[in-house]
Amino acid sequence: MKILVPVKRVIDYNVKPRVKSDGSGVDLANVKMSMNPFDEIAVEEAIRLKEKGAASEIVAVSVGPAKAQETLRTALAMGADRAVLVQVEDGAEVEPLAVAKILKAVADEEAPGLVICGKQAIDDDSNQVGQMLAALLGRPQGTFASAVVVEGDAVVVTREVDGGLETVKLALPAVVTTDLRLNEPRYASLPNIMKAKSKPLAVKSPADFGVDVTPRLKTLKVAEPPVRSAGIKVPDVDTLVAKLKEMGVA
Amino acid sequence: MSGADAIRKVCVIGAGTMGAGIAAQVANAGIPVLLLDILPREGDDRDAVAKGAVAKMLKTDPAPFMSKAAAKLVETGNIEDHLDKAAECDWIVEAIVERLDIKQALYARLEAVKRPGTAVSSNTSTIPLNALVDGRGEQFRKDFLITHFFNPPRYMRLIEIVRGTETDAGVAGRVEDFVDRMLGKRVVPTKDTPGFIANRIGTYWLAVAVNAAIDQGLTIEEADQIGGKPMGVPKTGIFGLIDLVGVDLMPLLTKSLTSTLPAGDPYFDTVRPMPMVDAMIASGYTGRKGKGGFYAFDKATKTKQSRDLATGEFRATIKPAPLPPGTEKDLAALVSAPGKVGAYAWEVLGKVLGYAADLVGVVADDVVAIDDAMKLGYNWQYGPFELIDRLGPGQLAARLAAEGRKVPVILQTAGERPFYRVEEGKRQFLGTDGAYHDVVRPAGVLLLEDIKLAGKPIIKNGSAALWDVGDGVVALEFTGKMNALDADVMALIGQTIPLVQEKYKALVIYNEGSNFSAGANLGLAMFAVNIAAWSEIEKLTKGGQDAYLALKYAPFPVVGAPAGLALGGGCEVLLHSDAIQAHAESYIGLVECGVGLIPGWGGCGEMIDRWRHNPMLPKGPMPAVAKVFELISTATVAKSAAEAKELGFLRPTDGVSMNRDRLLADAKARALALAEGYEPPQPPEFRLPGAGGKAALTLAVKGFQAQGLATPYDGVVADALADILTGGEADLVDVLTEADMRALERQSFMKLVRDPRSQARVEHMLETGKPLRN
Amino acid sequence: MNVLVWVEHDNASVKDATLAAVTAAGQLGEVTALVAGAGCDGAAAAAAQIAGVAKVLKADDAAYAHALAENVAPLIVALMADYDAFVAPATSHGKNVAPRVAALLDVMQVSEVLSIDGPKTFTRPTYAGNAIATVESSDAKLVLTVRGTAFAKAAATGGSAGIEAVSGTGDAGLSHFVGAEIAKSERPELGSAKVIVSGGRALKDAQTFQDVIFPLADKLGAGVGASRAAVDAGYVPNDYQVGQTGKIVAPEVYVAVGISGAIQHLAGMKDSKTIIAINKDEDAPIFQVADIGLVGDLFALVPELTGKL
Amino acid sequence: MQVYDAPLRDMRFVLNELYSDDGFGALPIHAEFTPDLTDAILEEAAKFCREVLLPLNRPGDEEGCHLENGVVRTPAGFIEAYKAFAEGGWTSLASSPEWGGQGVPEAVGKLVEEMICSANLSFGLYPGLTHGAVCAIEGHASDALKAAYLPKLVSGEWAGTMCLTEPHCGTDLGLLRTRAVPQDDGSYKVSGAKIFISAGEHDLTGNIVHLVLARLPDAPPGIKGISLFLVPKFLPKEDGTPGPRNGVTCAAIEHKMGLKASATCQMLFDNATGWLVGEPHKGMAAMFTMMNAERLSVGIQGLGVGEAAYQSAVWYAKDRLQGRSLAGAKYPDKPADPIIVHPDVRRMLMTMRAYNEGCRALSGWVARALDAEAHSPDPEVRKRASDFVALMTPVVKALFTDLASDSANLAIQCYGGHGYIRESGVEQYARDARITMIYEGTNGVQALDLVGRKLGANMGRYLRSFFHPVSQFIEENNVDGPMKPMVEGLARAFGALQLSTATIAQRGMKDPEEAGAASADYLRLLGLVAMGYCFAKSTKIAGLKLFFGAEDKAFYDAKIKTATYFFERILPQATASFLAIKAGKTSMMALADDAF
Repeated sequence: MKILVPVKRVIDYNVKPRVKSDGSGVDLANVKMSMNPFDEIAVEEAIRLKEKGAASEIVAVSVGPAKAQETLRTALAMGADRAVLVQVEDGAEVEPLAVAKILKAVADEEAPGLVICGKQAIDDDSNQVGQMLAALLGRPQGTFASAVVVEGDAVVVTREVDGGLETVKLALPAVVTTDLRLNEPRYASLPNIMKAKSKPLAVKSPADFGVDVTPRLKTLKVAEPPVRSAGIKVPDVDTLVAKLKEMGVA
Repeated sequence: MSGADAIRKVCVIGAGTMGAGIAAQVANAGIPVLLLDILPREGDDRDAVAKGAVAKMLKTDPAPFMSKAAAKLVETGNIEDHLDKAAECDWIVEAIVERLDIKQALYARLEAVKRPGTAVSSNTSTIPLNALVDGRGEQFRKDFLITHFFNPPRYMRLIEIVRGTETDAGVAGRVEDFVDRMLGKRVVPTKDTPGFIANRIGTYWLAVAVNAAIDQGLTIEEADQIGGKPMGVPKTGIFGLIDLVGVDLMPLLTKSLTSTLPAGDPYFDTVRPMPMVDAMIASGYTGRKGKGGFYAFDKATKTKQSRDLATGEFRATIKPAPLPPGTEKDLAALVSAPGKVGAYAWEVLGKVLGYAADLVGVVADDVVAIDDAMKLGYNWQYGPFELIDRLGPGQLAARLAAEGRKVPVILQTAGERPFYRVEEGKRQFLGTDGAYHDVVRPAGVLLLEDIKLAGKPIIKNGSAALWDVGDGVVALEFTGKMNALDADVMALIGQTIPLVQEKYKALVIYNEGSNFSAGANLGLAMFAVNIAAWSEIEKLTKGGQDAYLALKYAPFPVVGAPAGLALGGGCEVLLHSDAIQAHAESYIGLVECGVGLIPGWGGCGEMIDRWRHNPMLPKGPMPAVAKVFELISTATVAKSAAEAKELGFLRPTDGVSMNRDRLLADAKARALALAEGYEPPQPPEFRLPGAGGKAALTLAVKGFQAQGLATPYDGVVADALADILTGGEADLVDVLTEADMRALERQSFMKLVRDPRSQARVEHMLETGKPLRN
Repeated sequence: MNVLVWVEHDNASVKDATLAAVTAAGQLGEVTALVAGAGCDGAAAAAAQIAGVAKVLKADDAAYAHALAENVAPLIVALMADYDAFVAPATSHGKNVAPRVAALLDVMQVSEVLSIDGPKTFTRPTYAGNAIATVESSDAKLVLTVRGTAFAKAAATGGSAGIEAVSGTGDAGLSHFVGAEIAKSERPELGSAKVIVSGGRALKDAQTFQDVIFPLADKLGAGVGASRAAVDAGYVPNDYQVGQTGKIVAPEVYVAVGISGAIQHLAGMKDSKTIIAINKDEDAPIFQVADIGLVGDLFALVPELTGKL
Repeated sequence: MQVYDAPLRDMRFVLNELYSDDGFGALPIHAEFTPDLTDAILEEAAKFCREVLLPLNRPGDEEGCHLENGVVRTPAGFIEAYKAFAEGGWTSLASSPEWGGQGVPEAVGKLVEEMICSANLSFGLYPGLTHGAVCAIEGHASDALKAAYLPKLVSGEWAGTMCLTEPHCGTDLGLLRTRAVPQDDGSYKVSGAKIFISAGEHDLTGNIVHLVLARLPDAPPGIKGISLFLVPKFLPKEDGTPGPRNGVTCAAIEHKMGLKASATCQMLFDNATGWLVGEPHKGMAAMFTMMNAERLSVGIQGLGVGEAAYQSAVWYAKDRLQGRSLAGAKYPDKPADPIIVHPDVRRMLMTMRAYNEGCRALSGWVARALDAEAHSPDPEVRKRASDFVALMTPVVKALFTDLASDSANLAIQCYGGHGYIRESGVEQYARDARITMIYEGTNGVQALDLVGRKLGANMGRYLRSFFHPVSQFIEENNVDGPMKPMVEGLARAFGALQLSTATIAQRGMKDPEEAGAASADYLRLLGLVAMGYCFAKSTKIAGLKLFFGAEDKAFYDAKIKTATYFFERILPQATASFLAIKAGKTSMMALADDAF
């Protein structure tokens, strides 16, 4: 079975983003970029499935600027077999819907048995691509996965839902999105980094798949989050309990 | 009348190696010489033998003749037809085969022909004088003496002279003076004893050393190591020296000595059958001249081979283990060192020094004669008695006594006292009478070595010193390693000029090192190059130019007195002298191109200035430039003072001293002569051929490169040289001052010194001593 | 604008998050609540009473029992013919279903809406809340998920909407519900816990720390931390220490019990989303950074709080 | 607290931009190591160091190593970290592909080494010593020994050590006493005591391969009679797996000022079976072949700690609010300004920054030379490169480790009182850095090696490989323009270096003590000029890149500012060293021994 793993090049999770003073967006000039952490977990899961014999080939795909090749090289270095870059010009914002459409076209070509992607990207935090892709493919979706087990022509996915876990069984081919506790991504070994350089990396463009990437949402303004407002005092435990419930914690 | 003037023509009978060599040296001194030998066995040219000898000498290396002109002074002939011509000669030297009967027959015929009072001397090394003159008349006996030269006669400075009981003092005196002044020999008065001094001790020494090596089971490498440098013996060591002299000569010397030495002479104890040596001679292993001797070079494996004393067979040379610390420079430590080293050293030194001590009064009157003979005849660094002083007075005697061996009389006389000492600035030796006597130099001989004992230099620094050599003349001595020239030398020159101007009359540039100066200190220069100190290098270059120009225009005469090598900067200082008094064996040349540089201290300018006044060259600026370009680009070195004149390093008016010991005195005399009404020279001006000239020179170089005679980088160096000699951008019409020429030199020098290929050449020369052909 | 709101329910009552969604939807236009499930009459009835809900659609079918997106999305898409906007709370179910609907409607969804500034203009958090973007949609229809804590809850009573039964395409047969496990997983690790309860020196000793702090943490499914003073005093092992010289944490909620709030401790937890402090000293530095402060004796307050959760 | 994130941007600058024209030329064998590959390697290494090694650094220092009946227990987490390190292929980084290595160039390998040393110096020693053993075996052992040991050492499955020092001899190895008795089967029985053996015993690998210096029965005295032997902890069985225990035991582990997580053992060899490596009595020769790479590695250890100290100090300087800026409050909204606003704190930070960037640039140059020396197709380049390595190795080792200790102390100073408290983690850097000035040849020995052996060798040929590029750079850039003041500063310091070199060469020939007296100052002077040259070159490149509109302006702008700080505030030390050298040995040697 072939597994398709979409990956995205985002700001490094260690870097504290700074909003530009003109409110046009976040300052990305010479900021350290890396693979979206949830996507690393997706690549790791694919490789473990391959190591267990449940999968035969892993194809990493990314929709992004030329520099996204570095992210795909990382995926190859972790153990992916092939990579496809759907290249857009630098700085272009491609919305989840457009990404989902491109991935659908790629999936039609690659016909993977399983698509594993990160539940959300830590830059736009949209958490939509996996679900949209499943819809466009008319295939089942297993979101926020904390466990994935392939059984014959189906996959059993344990999902993290508010307040606990839920398990569903999806008919393959299917789309799974990963959550934090699914696995602990491995470090790319030096020999694999060296081999990654020679693994195939095809470069395509959205036009190759006939997908129109013009954005539907226009960003009017980007602002700093409101500064921590002064705390409030609660008179008693009951008020506190109410507050906790409100936050969905209790 | 000194001998130099009294002997105006010489006859040499016997055109063997020694006879021909002696004749050549006489010719080198500019004295016509008649060389006679026997008739050839066949062939119709009756003078073939003598002629053949002269022809052979023109091709031998090292050359017996100092210049082609000298060869023309040798008239050849044979003893049958031309013996009567001996009458025209003022001195007759007999150098025929060592056969008493043949010699006596010749003398008899000579007696009839020669003029009374004409000296006759024999070069015999083995036959006693009385035997030679047996049967001759009284006049002949008065005119007869022994003049024992050493091989090769041009270069070996020792001559052992034996006067017979009846030899006339005047006749002997005239011959001694002639061989001293004209042939450059140091006369050592010798008694009529077998082997005279040098061979008597030398042969005993070699025999003892060989026997001890065999008896104590040393390899020849170990023997040469122990018996070589530490004892002041040339680094070839014992077995190396025998290879040099000729293995086949050894038995001859042994035979002649055993037949003439008095019974009981310790030499007889060394004589033993030498099957290995006989086998070597039989199979043609006679030494360096042949296929090798004790050492040989195996061309196939490109390795040095040594003969194993036990088996007599060749094996690869093994570098002996280093000598114990401290034994290399301290004889006392050497002879008392543990194991093989001490045992061998004592066996050799104990016997040889004892033997020499026994011979004082027997072969010569005093220790100085014996020391001089060994130093000049066998290239020992120290004579036997100097070695005894280094071993420690009384040590030799004490140990001989301790071993129950006879202690020579002179050692007993000396007791704890050294054989040499310095008293009130005078060098003294211990006589057989037990008293110290001054070491007397031959009349007119002046040595810096003696002056130094008398006092301190006027001024001195790390690389040079200034000495008062009397009569208002001072001598500038190079004292650095290999007399190399560096900033200190230039600084001292700077101090010297005002000082001489104020208190003295003239300056002589002179030193008694084995070489006058090999030029600039390449090591220091390379270090400056390696740390990119370009401004320092430029300063040193200009500093040298200015110092030499200061000498040239100093308000007093400057006389250069070179001996041995005078290369590069060493040659340039001579070119700036008002006059040069050169020792005959001076090897002068501008060799900078060999290390990828050009003469930077004024050599180019001076050479052009010399050659353009040379009448033999056609008019116009180009011929002189071409000649100088050829001399410098090929780093030509004159092989004698005479040839230096032919090449223009010496002026026609410059003087040549045949005897090294007289060089300082001659130079001083020349300087004083110039001092009267001295006027510094006028700065020359130059009209140079410019770009056209350069093109011609470049074409010539291309030609050499095409023939494979010049390497690619030679072209670059030659190009930089051509820039100077042709005036660079200046065209024909411009007049260049001397300062312009010096500037051109500096410009080309700096360009080359910055080039990595020049740096590689300098480095290669420093590391290997051989030029790099890149 | 006609707005269809997705109701989260347990067949009997409506979850709080939906009340906030209703408030948000109300700002866009007339609100119709969709209750889908199996045996969800009770939930439909509850939905009908929510103030501001004009109409309730009920889709009662075994296929919708667990709100499987593969089955629910076609239902919603079909209904959306009559509506201009679909609003779902940003819960795990809302986030699971809404994007599938948006894709089928070829609409670019706006996630985690914090405020509605215009008919098609919304603000939403990006870069983990470090940058708030105001976006305007150019799509004909709207699909939104809204963050519960950003809107007031509509009153659960006071409404009396009519309930209309609707039906969809039923079970797509793609996904099959296997089971759920709502029980607590064991204590989450400090580094990745969503909620952390930390105790300070005031906890007197290890046993008291055990008795007071751990029960509260279990109730909240929270990780347990401690101040350096507590660790040095041996109340808990070293790796519990939160602070500059221990672990750096940034959970959703950080409850500091009996912790004064030394600068070194603040350095370790100042990035938490919400900080709650319980301390008897009202001037303790912890209160300067706490969002919610409760002054008093922790030995009384904490057991009471644990009891009431 | 201990903060470290590999300075990848500066590392890429040194690797890809600073030495594109250093005259060593391209190395065909390294053609595949293009920037995109080396960036990937550096990034992955940085990630591993930050996430696996750094967290173990302070706990490792606190826990230290423990010896229990002959078995040394490394601190918690080290076994897992080492396993991940080996499986990641990082032990095989610089080894040759022939034995399973990755053949990564030194220019990249040394940057990875720096990261490891920054994150966890103690940990770094374990693979570091193994690499040393690999080099010695690769260079001198028999094919049989190579086949038996190299694959497992390169893969990190087994570890290696270098057993040189003995209780009575460290610097002067001529006094060595360990004995090796030949057996008829070709092996040897090795007996003796060794001390200060890093990673002598530990629980990280299945076997430990000791390279031991010892004397054969017929060995000549002193340094010329020492041979090298391979003595494994477990004698390998036929199938290569560890067999019976050999006569090698760890008698004790040293209680050290720093490097606590690195077991430094006293080893006892009791008739242990070993095999000869290389020729009899040629043991020291085997040591010399890898000495240059090892000494550069110790320099890198210093640089690594210096960088970690610097980053930890910067973090604190931005976080710690204390007092107001002399130029008026810079953060009025905060209760006090962060101490980074204070000039003296900046002085300390800028000094550390300049030391680190200067050393990194210089180590990049030496690493390239190490590559060129080994792999350049052109013999002339190989010669020049090996001259340069020979000259700069003592400078790199001593200069980097001296500056690292200075930086670690400055970092503590930035932390003020907290710096002295163990929990801040900064004082560990000072304790760890201190050893690097001592082992692998004390810095005093390095200075003597520079002045005594390297300065005068072949009339100063070694010097040419450094002096000529610098002199050429000064001549080419001493033109009007932004570079002028910097180039003039460099020219002044370079002139002082030239004069000192000539002075020492002259005086040293007559009196070796003169050279000895000047050695430390001369090494510092040469190091400062070398760093100055690197900074000047960096400034020129940065200026050009800014002029042509590079995208990461901030990096180049910062580089120029750091270089300017170096030229104005650090390079002047060169004059002090020059004056000290000029003064000669007199005052240093005047006082009689017993007057002390």
